[in-house]
Amino acid sequence: MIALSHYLVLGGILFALSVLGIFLNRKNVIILLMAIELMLLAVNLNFVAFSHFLGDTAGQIFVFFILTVAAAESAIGLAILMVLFRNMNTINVDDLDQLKG
Amino acid sequence: MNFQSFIFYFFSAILLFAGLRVITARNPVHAALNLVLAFFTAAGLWILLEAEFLAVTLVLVYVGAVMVLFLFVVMMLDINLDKLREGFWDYLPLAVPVVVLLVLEMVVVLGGKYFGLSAMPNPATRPEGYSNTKELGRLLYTDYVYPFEIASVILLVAIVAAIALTMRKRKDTKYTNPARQVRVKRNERVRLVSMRAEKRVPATQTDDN
Amino acid sequence: MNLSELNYLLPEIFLLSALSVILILDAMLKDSQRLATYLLTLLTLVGCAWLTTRNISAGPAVVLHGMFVADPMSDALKLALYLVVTVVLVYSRAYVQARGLYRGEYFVLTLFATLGMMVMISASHFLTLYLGLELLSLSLYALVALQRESSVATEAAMKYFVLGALASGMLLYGMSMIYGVTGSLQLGAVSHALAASQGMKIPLAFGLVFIIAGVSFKLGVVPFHMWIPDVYHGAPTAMTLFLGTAPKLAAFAFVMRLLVQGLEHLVADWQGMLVVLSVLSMAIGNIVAIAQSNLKRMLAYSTISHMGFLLLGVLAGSHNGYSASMFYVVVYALMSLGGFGMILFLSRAGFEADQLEDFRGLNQRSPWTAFIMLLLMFSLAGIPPTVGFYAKFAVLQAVVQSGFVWLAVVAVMFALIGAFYYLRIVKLMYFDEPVDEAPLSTRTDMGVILSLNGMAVLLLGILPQPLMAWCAWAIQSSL
Amino acid sequence: MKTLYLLVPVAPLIGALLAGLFGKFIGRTLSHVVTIAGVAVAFVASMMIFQDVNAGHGFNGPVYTWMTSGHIKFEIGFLIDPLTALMILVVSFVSLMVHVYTIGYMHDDPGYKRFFSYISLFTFSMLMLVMSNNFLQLFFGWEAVGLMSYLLIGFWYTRESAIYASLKAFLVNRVGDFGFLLGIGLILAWFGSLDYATVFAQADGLSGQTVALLPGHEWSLLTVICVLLFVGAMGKSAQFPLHVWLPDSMEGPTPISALIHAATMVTAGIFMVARMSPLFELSDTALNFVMVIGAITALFMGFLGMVQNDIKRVVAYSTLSQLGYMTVALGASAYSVAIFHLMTHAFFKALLFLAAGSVIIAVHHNQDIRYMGGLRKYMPITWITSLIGSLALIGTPFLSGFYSKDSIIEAVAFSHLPGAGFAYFAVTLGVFVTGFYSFRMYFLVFHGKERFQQHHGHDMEHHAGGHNQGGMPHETPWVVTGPLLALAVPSLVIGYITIEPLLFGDYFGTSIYVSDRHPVIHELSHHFHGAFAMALQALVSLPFWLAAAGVGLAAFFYLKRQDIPAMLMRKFRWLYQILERKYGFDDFNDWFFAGGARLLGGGLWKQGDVMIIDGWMVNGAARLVNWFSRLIRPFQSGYIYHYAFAMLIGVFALITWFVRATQP
Amino acid sequence: MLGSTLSLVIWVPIVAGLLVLATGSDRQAALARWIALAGAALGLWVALPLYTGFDATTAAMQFQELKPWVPQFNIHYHLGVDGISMPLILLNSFITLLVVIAGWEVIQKKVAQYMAAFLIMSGLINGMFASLDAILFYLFFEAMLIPMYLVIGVWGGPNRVYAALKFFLYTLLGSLLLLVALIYLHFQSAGSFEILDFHRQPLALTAQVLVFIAFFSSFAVKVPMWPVHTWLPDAHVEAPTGGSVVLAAITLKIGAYGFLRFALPIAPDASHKLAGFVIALSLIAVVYIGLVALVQADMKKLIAYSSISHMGFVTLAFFMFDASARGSQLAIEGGLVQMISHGFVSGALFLCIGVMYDRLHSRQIKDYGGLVNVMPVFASFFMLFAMANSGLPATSGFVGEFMVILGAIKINFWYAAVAATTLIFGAAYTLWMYKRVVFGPVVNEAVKNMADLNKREFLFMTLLAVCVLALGLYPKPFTDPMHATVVQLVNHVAQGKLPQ
Repeated sequence: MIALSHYLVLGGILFALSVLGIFLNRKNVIILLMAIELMLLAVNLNFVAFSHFLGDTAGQIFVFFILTVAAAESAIGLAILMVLFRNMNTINVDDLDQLKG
Repeated sequence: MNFQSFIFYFFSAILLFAGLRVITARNPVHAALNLVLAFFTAAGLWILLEAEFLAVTLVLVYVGAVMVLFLFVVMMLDINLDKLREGFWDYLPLAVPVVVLLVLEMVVVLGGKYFGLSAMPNPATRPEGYSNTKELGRLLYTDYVYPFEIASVILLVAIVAAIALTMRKRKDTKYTNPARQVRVKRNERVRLVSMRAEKRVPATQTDDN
Repeated sequence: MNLSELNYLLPEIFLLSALSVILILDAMLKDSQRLATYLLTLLTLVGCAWLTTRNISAGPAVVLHGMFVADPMSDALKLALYLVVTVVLVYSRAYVQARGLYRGEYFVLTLFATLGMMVMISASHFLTLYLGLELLSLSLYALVALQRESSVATEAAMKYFVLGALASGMLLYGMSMIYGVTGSLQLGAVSHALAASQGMKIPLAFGLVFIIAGVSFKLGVVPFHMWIPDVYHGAPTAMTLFLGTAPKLAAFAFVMRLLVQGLEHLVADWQGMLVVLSVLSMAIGNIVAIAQSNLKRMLAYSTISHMGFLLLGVLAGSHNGYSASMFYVVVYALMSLGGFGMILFLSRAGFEADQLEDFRGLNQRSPWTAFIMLLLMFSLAGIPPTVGFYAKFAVLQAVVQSGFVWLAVVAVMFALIGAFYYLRIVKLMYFDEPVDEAPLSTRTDMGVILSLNGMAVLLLGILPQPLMAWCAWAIQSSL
Repeated sequence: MKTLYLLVPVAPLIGALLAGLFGKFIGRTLSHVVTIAGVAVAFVASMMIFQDVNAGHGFNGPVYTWMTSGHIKFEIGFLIDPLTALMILVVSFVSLMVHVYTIGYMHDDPGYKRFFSYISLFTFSMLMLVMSNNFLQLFFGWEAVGLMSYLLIGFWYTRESAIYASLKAFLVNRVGDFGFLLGIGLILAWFGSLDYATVFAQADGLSGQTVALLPGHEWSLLTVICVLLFVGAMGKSAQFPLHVWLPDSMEGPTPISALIHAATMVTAGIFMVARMSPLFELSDTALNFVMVIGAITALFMGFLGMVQNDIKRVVAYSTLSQLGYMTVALGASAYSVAIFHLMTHAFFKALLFLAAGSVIIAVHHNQDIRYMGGLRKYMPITWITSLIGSLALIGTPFLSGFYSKDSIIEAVAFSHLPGAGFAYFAVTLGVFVTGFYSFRMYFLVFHGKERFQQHHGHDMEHHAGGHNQGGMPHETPWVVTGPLLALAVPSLVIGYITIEPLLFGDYFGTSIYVSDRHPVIHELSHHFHGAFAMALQALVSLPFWLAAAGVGLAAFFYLKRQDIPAMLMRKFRWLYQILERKYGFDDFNDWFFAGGARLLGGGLWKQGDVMIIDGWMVNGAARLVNWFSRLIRPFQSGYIYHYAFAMLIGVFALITWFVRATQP
Repeated sequence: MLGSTLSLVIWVPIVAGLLVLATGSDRQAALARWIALAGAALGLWVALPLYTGFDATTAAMQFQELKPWVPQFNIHYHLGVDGISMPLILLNSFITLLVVIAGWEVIQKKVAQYMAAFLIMSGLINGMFASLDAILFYLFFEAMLIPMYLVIGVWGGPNRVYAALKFFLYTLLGSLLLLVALIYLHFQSAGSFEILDFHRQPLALTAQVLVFIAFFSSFAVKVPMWPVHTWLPDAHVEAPTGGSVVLAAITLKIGAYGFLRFALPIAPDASHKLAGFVIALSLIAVVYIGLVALVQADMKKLIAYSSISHMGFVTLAFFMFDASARGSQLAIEGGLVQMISHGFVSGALFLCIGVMYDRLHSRQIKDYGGLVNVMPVFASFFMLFAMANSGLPATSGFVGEFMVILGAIKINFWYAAVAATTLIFGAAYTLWMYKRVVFGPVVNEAVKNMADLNKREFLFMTLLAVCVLALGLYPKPFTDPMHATVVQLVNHVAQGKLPQ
């Protein structure tokens, strides 16, 4: 049988993968945004799994809201991305280093 | 291995593979498509977890809307793909061990000891006629009406913000005003300017930002 | 659900309604009529304040199926919040006008953010906490990026967004773990479940780490602080002003709700974590601030160190400590308002007074302004008789009371390092000759409020009792 | 009666304050009038007190309570006993003479009023010192006379040599005071009081007390106290090796040299030891120390007098030597003899100094005896009085110096202390030396060729006032010669008159205490058969002939064969060098103490303060923070992925740490 | 008026300072000066009842005022003086008056701010001496740094920034630890911040030692003791004359006062235990600093070092415990007298240097010489103060040193012997400087053109001279009020806090 821990480990690996993606990705901001989506997916997986094993629907409700927020977040993220691209003509992560120190 | 297990491992494998591809794909379009794949497989897993409504929503909202938005933006931006993968491997030796260790820790914590079947047995099967969607709907509009309202506000913010950030009155768009064209006078069209030669142009103040 | 429960939500409802009106109204206004939007916004905040004061809670009231809590702490923080946002708007007006940001979206987004903070402050459920946080964050992302033609601002926004989303993800992951262990998302229920649960310490600690990470990001605590300098620096100063003040109040509430009300039984765990984060914050914040030449950036690092100090009160794990922290955060918001406000005050069209050098010889240009800034700087440094001293004092005594004498010693040592860079500003203002001889702006509304701001720092330093008692009462009767 | 006691010090003080603070308003004449009047009043009062004391009346009581602390009471008060009475008489008399003399000597000096103010103030301080009934006031006076000495030596403040000398005098005195203060401190610590009477009363009881100044070494408390007190006396009375300031102090105006550096202040040390006789008597070690130091001073400072060419310096070395004699007497427990010599010395040495001053005026402020000679024709009074002074100094029988000095020599002979042998040798040989240098000077100044023309105009710009026009030397005005005459009289006769009551009578009574273990005076009295007989006896004694030999040799060298000293000088160049350089004390002090202190100070400052404390610790800490700041600043690289990585690391570290630390 | 003397003493100067500040720009400098003078004079006037109404027979706090202030933390506005603090308040009020007079014409830029800074500082310092509540004390203790920081930084010399910063951070370093210690004591003594409660609070030895270290780090910096003294020469050299005067005359006393008020009575056993350490540092201060002072080329620096050396006496005095752990009353009183005397003398010397600096704009010894020729009156005053600085009897400088040495010798001969070297060093560096500056022929044209004291300068010089002589000739009125308090302190410290 598939236990809760299976789902959790899967979610954990997915989570780690997305963090790794944010870290390793040097060039494309869009991929950062996708990694974030991936991370939220991992979280959602956790919630759904818990919800199922706890027999409690609240977790699913939470996921529902996360999905909503994630959508709004993507919209704003992409909007910022557009503005960024207009300003700098690049979405290269490496070029986002005017602010440092 | 029963069918459920097979489904789980099958989807999990695809999910992880897709996830890996998302972060390693050279082309953002590939990444986006892999993400779509990931969402699909995740939706499959969710069905396995008896969250049908969410699984469907995931596909509809995410794959249907969000990922399309992503692709739309990817296409819209003129990105030089050649340079996008440079430097990817530079930090790999540093990052991978940390992440691997993190995963190991997660496995230890999340593994069978606390969340195995013995600790958390499979829940009892839902009664006949149980509708996940209905249940969610009921909760959403009763207990969770407040968050629901907030979520709507969040979406409103997203709309306002997206418009505020991206909408622009393009200055280079040319259009005519017939009314003015008709009423135009000579003086407005032609202006005679007398210029002295070799006059120094005063240095213009450069604007800060 | 009882409709009368909505009474508790009146300020939020009013704000949202007013916000919608403003949103629509503004779309119809010409640029020259924007003053109406501005005044309406201020009026909205005043209205909220009125509604809140009208209905101050005597004790915690959890309503809306455990989603919302109305307690003295939330009332107190909300009132502080209205005040701070109002002052932010007043301070920012000239600045945003001069930079083409004087648009309806600015006000609307500010109000959205305010609403988000109010939701956070009154949240008693993981979900409302999260949604409030996101409402705030999304508005802030947009606000930072609002100066569209500025590449630094958009860069700041992008960084803020990516890291903020990452932090949200971590927070959610943590919440999911807590949910998994306790089976509940409502803070009270979580607390009950934790009190009863045995043997799940490790998953809880595991989840707690992620929650701490999310909270720390919001506060700007090392090592989750790295967005702060860049975002503070890159954002238009008006946005920095907003970003650096009001959300701290909300973040404090966030910490209180999550850690103290929800996870109070894990105090032993998060106390240890907060000790580490707090010490690191004070160290990194104060030390790196020294090397800064940009005032906004310097204040950003100063924020980091202050948040480290703030955590000291929280980690004391006592009512005394919480009220000390609350006092600290209110005072910090006040000082920070003044600090960033001063940059705005000295800035003018085409000129950002955000370099330390811009403060050179201020005493000769305007003794009063310099004096106000002096008060603010000494307050930030925690030197009596300014209120900054009492903020530090309150926190330190709470820490000592909880037995962390060594931590208090470490904290004061870093405060000493911190004093150095605040003193440097005083030095620039008083000891040096001015380089910039341009006359200061004479906007009376801002001048008066800024003066009041500075005086408040002094007066509260001399008579801190009312505010302290207020904070203590708020905490005492909310927990 | 108390008013009278108070009058003695206060009258000069009032004079000093009037002349000093209001000199501008009251003018020159009135300035010297008030000061002289003040001192005159003091002198008259002193005489009355002297009479009174002779009649057996004494006084010991406070004037006011200076301060209290716990059980300790610090008071200002007077002790009037024979010793005090004698001292105030001597001090006020010499001071009065010097005041009068000053009118002439300082006639043209712009600092006229200031000078009067100073010397009156000095008189006040000195009187306070001798009249004190406790150690606190003693120390007050002690330091106050030191201050006045400092101010007066540096009176001509534009002269580099003068201000150097004054600083040197003060600092060397301070070295002595260092010991003195510690001595007083020990007294307070052990006796619980600073009052003489109280202390002396307990002295016997504490005679067996020892203190461990160094672990494991027990010293007799009284020895330590006495030696420390004597260190103070060494400074004030210019005893070897703290004598170095006195010759230099001759940079001050001559009246000062007479008053302070011959007659009164320098004898304060002698007075003090005599006053402390109840303590010193209990410590043979201390007495022996005193005697040896005195003997060294008496002999070796005399040697130096033989090669000096500055008229005042010759007298100064003679003073050193005579102070050595007094100290030897103290060491031999012959306190009364020391005081006796102190008194006679005050007269004849003041006389010699004032005469020297008179000569200096006459030769236009030149002080080099090589450029004098044959002055007796021009200034007969000065000549005669100088002769009297010199004869008294070398111990010519019947003259005052003879009685006191001879008594000292004999007293030493009776002493049984270990150092007595050396001391006897020193004081006896000293007689010869004294004879030689005194008359060397005398002959060079008053006899022989007139050499003063060779030295015309040289060295004159130093003096601010007149006397600039050359011309033949002539006798000085009456205000100068008057005091000379007035001092010449006691120089001649005072010894003869007073030896009997002072030494062998019971004049001093209880004010001087001599232990039965040191019966020097007692033995002396066995050999004393009247002043006249003593003088006659002396004609066949060794000291007399030694003195005569000294005079004779001086006459031979400086009147007949002037080539011999020059030849000797060439022959024994090394010896001459040693004497010329005063045994190298000044050089050593300059090099070792002054230079060493500055070197050490500079080193501590540069290395300690500037480099280690400021450079490494203070600025180093600041630099460290700064360095660290710059070091970690690049971590804020501006790259999102670094920031994300930091968060990841943070989470990872927290998990690793806390999850592992959590007990399931 | 009854019952609010101390409040008046604190607030009169502060309010006067604010009034002065309100006169604003330099166009109204004259007004600012007169208000400042009036304020300072009034400040001294209201302080006088402290002496005249002082009951010297009791060790209890007098002129007490007690009002709740921050009930949240049980902090009170609790004022009161005893024989230790009362003279210091008077000294401070007096010095403030002098500083106002001394800065009259000398300060030409930002007059109002200058005067206000001093008046406010004066009030704060008075408050600090009068506080019986630890936090109130701390508040005044630190608030005082602000005006001083500005005084050094705004009106100071070329290197003023470094000096001001060093001054501030150095002092802050110590005081922050003090704060932690006070909070710690607060919880030990059942939630009180009353200093007198702290005195009574039993403490274990370890706690005492830690508390003592905190106190020490705070007060040793202020005193300053070797090796945390290096801020002082810098601060002095750079500060304007008034700043130097207040620094030397008052702020240094705060450290010593802190030892008496906090370190000794609160941690008596730790004080015994660590006395050797403090004594060693004090003696190093006397000798080491004496030597360092000798080689200074800058007059202010020289006097600054001399201050350190003199303050070494004070700290030495406080830690003279005999075999039965009893402090020496004589030494402690000597230390107190030394504090007051040093207030007069160092203040006077800095004013002297200020007088010279105003004329020649140099503090280098080598730029002077032969001053006596052109400024005889000044030279006389300077001589008096120089002599007082070298500890000449009949001047105030002697009394304290004398008492301390006498007190010390009872405890250990060598302490006294080392301390007594100041007799030599003090005279050497002071008089050597005096010689080079004042004596000798006029060295250059600049010196030749220097004018003697004007009336204003004569006034403050005379005032100080009178004080110096009065304290030297008749210290009884100064010391009498101290006895009861000091005796009580000595007894308290001797008793200790550990269970026997």
